Amino acid sequence: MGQFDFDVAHLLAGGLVLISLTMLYQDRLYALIRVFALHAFVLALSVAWQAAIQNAAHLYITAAIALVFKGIIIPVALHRIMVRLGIHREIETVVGIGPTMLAGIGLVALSMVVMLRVTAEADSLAREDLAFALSVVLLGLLLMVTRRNAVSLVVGFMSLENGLILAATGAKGMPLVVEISVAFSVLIAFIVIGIFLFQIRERFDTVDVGALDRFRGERR
Amino acid sequence: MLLVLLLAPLLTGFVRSVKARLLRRHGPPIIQPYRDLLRLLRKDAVLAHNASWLFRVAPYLIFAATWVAAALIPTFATGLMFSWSADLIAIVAMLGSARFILALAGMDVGTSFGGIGSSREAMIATFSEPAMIMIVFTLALIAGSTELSTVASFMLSSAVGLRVSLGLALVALIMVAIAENARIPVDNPATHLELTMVHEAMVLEYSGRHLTMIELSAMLKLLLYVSLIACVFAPWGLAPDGAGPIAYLIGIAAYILKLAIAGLLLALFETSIAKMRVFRVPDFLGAALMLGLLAMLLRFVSRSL
Amino acid sequence: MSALSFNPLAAVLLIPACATVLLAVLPSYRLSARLNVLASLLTLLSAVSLLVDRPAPSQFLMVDDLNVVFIVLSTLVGFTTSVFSASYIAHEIEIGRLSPASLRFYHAMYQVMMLGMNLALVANNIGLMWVAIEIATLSTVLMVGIYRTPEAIEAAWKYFILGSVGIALALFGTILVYMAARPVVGEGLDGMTWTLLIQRVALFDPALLNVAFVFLLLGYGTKVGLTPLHAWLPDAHAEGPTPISAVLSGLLLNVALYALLRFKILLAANPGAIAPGPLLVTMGLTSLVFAAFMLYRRRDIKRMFAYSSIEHMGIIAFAFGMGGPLANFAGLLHMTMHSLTKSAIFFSVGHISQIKGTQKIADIRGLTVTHPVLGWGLVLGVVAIAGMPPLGIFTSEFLVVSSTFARQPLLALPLVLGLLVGFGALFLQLGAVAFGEPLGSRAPAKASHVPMFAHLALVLVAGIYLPGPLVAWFQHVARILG
Amino acid sequence: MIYGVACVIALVATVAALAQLTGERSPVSTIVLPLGLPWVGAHFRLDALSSFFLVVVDLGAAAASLYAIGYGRHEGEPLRVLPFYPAFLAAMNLVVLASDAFTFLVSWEFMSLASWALVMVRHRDPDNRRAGLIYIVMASFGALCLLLAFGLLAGPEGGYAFEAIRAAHHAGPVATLVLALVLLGAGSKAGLVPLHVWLPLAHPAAPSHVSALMSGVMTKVAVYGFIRIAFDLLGNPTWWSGMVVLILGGITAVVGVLYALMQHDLKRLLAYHTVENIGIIFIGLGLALAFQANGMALAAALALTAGLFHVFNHSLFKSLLFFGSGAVQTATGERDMEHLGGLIHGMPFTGFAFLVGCVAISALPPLNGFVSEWMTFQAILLGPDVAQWGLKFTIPAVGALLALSAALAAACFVKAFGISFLGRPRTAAAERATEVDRFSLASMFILAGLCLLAGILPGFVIDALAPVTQSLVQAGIPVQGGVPWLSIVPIAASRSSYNGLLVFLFITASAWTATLAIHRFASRAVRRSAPWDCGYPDANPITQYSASSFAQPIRRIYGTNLFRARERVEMPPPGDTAPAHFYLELHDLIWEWLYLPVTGAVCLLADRFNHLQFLTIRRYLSLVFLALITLLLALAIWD
Repeated sequence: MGQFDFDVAHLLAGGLVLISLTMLYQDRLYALIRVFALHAFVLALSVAWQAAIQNAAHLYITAAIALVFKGIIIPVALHRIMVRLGIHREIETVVGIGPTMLAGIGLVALSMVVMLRVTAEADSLAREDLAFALSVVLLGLLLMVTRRNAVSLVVGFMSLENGLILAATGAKGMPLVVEISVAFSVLIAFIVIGIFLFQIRERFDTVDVGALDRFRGERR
Repeated sequence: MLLVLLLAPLLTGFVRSVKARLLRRHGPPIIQPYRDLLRLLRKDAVLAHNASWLFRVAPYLIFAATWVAAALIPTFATGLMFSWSADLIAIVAMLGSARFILALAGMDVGTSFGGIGSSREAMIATFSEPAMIMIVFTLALIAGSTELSTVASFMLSSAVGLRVSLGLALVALIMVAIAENARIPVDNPATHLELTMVHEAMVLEYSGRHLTMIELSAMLKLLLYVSLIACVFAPWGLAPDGAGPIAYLIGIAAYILKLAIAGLLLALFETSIAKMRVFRVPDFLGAALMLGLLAMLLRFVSRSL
Repeated sequence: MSALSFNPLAAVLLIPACATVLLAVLPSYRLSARLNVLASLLTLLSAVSLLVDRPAPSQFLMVDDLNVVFIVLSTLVGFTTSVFSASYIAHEIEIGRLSPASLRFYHAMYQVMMLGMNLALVANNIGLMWVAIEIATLSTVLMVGIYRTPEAIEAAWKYFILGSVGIALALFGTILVYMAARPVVGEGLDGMTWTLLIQRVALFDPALLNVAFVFLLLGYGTKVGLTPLHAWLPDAHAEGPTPISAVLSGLLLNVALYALLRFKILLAANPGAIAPGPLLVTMGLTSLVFAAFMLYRRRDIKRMFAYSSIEHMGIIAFAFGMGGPLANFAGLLHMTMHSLTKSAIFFSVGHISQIKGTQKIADIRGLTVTHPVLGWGLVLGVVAIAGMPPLGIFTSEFLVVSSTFARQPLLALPLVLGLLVGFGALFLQLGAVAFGEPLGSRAPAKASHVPMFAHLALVLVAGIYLPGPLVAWFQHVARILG
Repeated sequence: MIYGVACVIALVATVAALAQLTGERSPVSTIVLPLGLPWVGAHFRLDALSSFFLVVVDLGAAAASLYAIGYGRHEGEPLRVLPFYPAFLAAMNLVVLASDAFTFLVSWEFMSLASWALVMVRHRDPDNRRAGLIYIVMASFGALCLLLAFGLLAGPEGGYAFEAIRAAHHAGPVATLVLALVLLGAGSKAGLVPLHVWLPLAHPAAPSHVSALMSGVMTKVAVYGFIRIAFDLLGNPTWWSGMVVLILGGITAVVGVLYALMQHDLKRLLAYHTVENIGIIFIGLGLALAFQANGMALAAALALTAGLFHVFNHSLFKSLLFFGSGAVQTATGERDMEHLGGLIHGMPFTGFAFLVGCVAISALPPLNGFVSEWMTFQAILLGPDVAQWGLKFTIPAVGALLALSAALAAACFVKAFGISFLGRPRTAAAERATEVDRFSLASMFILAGLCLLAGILPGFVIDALAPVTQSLVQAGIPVQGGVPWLSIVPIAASRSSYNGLLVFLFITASAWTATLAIHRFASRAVRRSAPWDCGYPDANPITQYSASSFAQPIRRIYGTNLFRARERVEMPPPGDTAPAHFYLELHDLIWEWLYLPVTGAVCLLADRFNHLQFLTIRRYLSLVFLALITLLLALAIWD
């Protein structure tokens, strides 16, 4: 693998981390979705690049899924849901943007520390790629736990999943990648449908315990 | 055995008469208790309507237990024939049996007096019995035996010097004896004032021949304690095992003398002190218990005290 | 099938697959309930035949000593649950809580779930295993939400979200394992084939394996229900149909645990990697103690037993974490016993809550008076789950506690504390439910008692007498587990 | 029917065990069944100790079954008793026979479980349910302690068979820990203070024949567990272990009897007395440990014999007393002594048997309770020969406690018998009481007869115990069979001896003599009249001395601190006709200081943790996230 191949892959993976951080920074749902579309787009590019340098044609399918499904369909669907449900555009963050960003940077550092310990036996692309993928996964999780509403939950989950795809494609010769990405797409579709069908927005995400009791059948 | 039976009322009579003399009264003759007992024997027994069989059996059992216990204490000679059949602990326990039955009998009719007497008796017993056991332990540790004959002969021997623990045990034993025999200051054998009675309250319902038995056992008990003290702490004159008739005669004389002295002292003590409240009794007996315990502890940790 | 030579391994997978299709098509719920039972029975039979005739491992599928235990156990519980489910569902139809259409869906999903679990167990490929567990999870999610009540949907949703995150983490761990294996085993499917991995694992990069294990522990641990990843479990148990609660506790948790064990073996065989034991021990103890305390304040009877499942999963994880022949043996035994007992309890609880029309503990009283058979069945089940002899769980707890105390006295203290606290809670609630002045409906139970008592009888027998071959086999597996 | 069969089986087992204990055959027989833990098997072993306890267990079981043939007819829900009763009996037998840790614990726990089911028979009463809960939790606590002890004894390799444990050498901290755990485990089952709390709740809750078994027999099985582990398996006791056991025993004896004095529930009073007697037994065992540590084999044998003899005795009279209380309950439907009284008229035979039991348990000669206590005293008197100062102080102090508890026990049984059987009936039910069926009576009289026999012929029992002490402390006290007049001589004739037979004969003879003499010479007339009433006739039996008024002096003296007893009297002003009130406040300090904090802590933690049930999905995800970060951080820092 040439130095150039490595650089491009590196750049794209790094870009994904950056976009993940940007998503953390967003405080409006529309903007969040747009940034997410960008995230998916960069992922598609990255996967396609991997397909090219690994000569693995099936990875192009994954790239296409990422581009079409996550880059276009889901954002549009989410947009519709927001309009339909009238979710306020502001995102209720649990902690402020600043601390979240700091935490995000900390997570990136953590994933670097954890991954770079891996002996150089694994080729450097895999190493760095994994470090970035781990960062994306962790940032996705962070996004999920710091936002209160269902749409950002989905977005967080998808960015987490993007990290997984990044890792999977970076692992050379990994089988079943396409199947996995399809499976995940189904999963996400389920979530979106769930939100849509059951009108889940903030209903279960309230700190009013009394309201929760009604649903859990557990009287205090 | 018969000796103690005959002597017991005499001792009681003696104490009563000495007490009367000390109070400058004329007092009954010494043999008055015999007359009382005989008179009681002749009278009908009056039973409460709801007295049970236990009530009627109890006097005999109490008498028997006390009698056997008294008979097991060497009076004028060591080496009684059956002294090995029960040691000091067993004697104490036999008195306990007698008290147990007496207390039950007191409750049988279901009057408040009986209950009050039994309840107080039981309370007193919870102190006097352990104290007694402690004293027994002290003696047993000194003499190396709980057999009374052995203890007595050991006391006779020259191996015993003056010992702190013995002194403590003696004081404790006297205190217990006073309490057990319902003497002043714990109880007043002559009173019939309900609120202060202990022993008399229990036997309030008895009459006739039953009362004879009860009175007789009370007298026996007094004799028992006096002989016990005499035998352990003043064993002089006790005839050794298998000695000749002269030794026995000396023994008997010494014994009667000892009884007389004890009776005198008891009467003196009783006239010079007032009865205490029932709830002071635990303090009194608690002191006895502590003395006994102290005596035993001293023996445990050191062989010379 | 008959034309070909009979292949039990394929049968274990194909029977549920075919049954799914059939059940999805058949409209009559009576017929489909029977078919469900039949399919489960056939699966069980072919699983049992695996004991005798074991096919050689292929690239995707394999049967070894470890998973054959799990397969037989899960098909057995699957079969008995389907019997129970037939009578349970009949009642649900009667009172109109379920429509025939959703029932068709239910039966189909039941077989999908069986397929997923069996596939996960026999998979020789860690990727395939992941996919299979995913299938099993998704099908149970759908069944948990089948009542369409807000509570049920909320439970399903929570299960779904937490499950998905768990799945994602597990996948990341799987990818990392592949990355670690690739330089040694080679690219492609080989890098995920279990039989090849375990042969060469000593050469893998330990640091990568460590990270992988963390992700796998959290990922599959979510499915196992280890604290603090347990949140979905109580609600999913409480709100779904009771047969599903039974299979969740009796099977799905085991399957996830099986996955964890596979990776634990992998890690244990690599000298440079961290010992996975302490992690399992920590999480096991946390789950045990936490769930034990949670048992006290439960108002819903099914949720309470769900917490009890967490507690027992904690014990099992602890046992496997301790390692050593005794503790591993105990862990395996405990897992088996727990599956049988807990599903028996759910069978009983299912009928009880149907009769009483409520799952609230406060509304159920004096069961042994009104419904002696069900009530005493429940008592027996709780006695068993609390670890009283002569039932099987006592044996395993005996081994776990005594072997732990001899090796690590300090670890035994929280273990014993948790056991005792949980014990107290179980008997506290049992005393209220099974005894006292009866409350609620006294209608006679139209229940199938056979599955419950069959399970309890097995547990009882195991508590007194463990057959020699079984023991030898468990011991062998315990040695594999290291 | 079931009871009849159980009775016959238990009798056969008794005879067999007795034969094994006294017979000429080889003293130990072993059998290994392929049950239980597969690589260990279920070991069963019948040695002298097991045989002795088998006799105790099966004798009690036979008596209880005989009693239950009659008593069981009054059972409201027999199906809740019948299945568990034989299981309970079987479990107790198995505990005594088991010879590996697993079988032992299985039987032990099964015993708890079966008895729990029996406690729950009267489940409609919330108090009984609470009793059952406390019982089973304490039982489980005890079993877990024993489990830990066995874990230590067996070692990491899992040598669970008792042979293997005996063969291994245990010393130092392991032995210490094992002993502490055994004390907790067996002690909680036996009812050592402060682990006794379940006992007075659970024993009375069960049907009376089961209460008798639980009190009279099951606690003995716990004592067996202690002896088996502390003497047999562990061996080589240290002197302070003896001291700890002694102190616990002494405290248990006194506290148990004081609690008993405060009760007015007949069965609960009996249950607290079990606590006291367990204390006495443990005093004997503690002495044996202390003497053994000092190499005084003969003294150890004496102390152990005393303890074991008391085990036997207590099983007899406690069963008898529980049967009596069961008969009272059958006849009147009451357990509360304040509602009884005068039963001796309606139930003379029960009254007599109960009286024998009372005398026996109060350690009064010539019955059996006295003999074993006497032997304990004799053992205490050997105390000055021990070397350690701690023991030198402890032994006499415990002796004082023992004496105190004996005296208190006598007071307590005066109260128990006097209030329930004597006096005038306090309620209509007590007045109507009639004698119970003949099976129950037969059972009670057999036990009463055995109490008397064991009291007047103790030598035979002691000789039967010789092989037990021989095997445990390698010494036996001299053979008593050859001593003239059947008296017992523990150490030497000059030191101490006791002859129950002669004492009995003497007392009987003198009582007869007195009776004959009196009846010959004195007036034999009997007149019935009203009791002396001070001139205030009261027809109301409520004005009698009641159970709590009987205990009042003792309560004032001992209870002011131990129970924080407070009395308050409210007298209406003169002229007011309102009734006066008497308030009594008793606190169970052990419960309040030891158990309430524990339950409070559990509740508090349960409440705290319970918040976790009501979190949102996001928060649950945060938990997952935090766990992940923690693990990754740990990974990053590790290495």
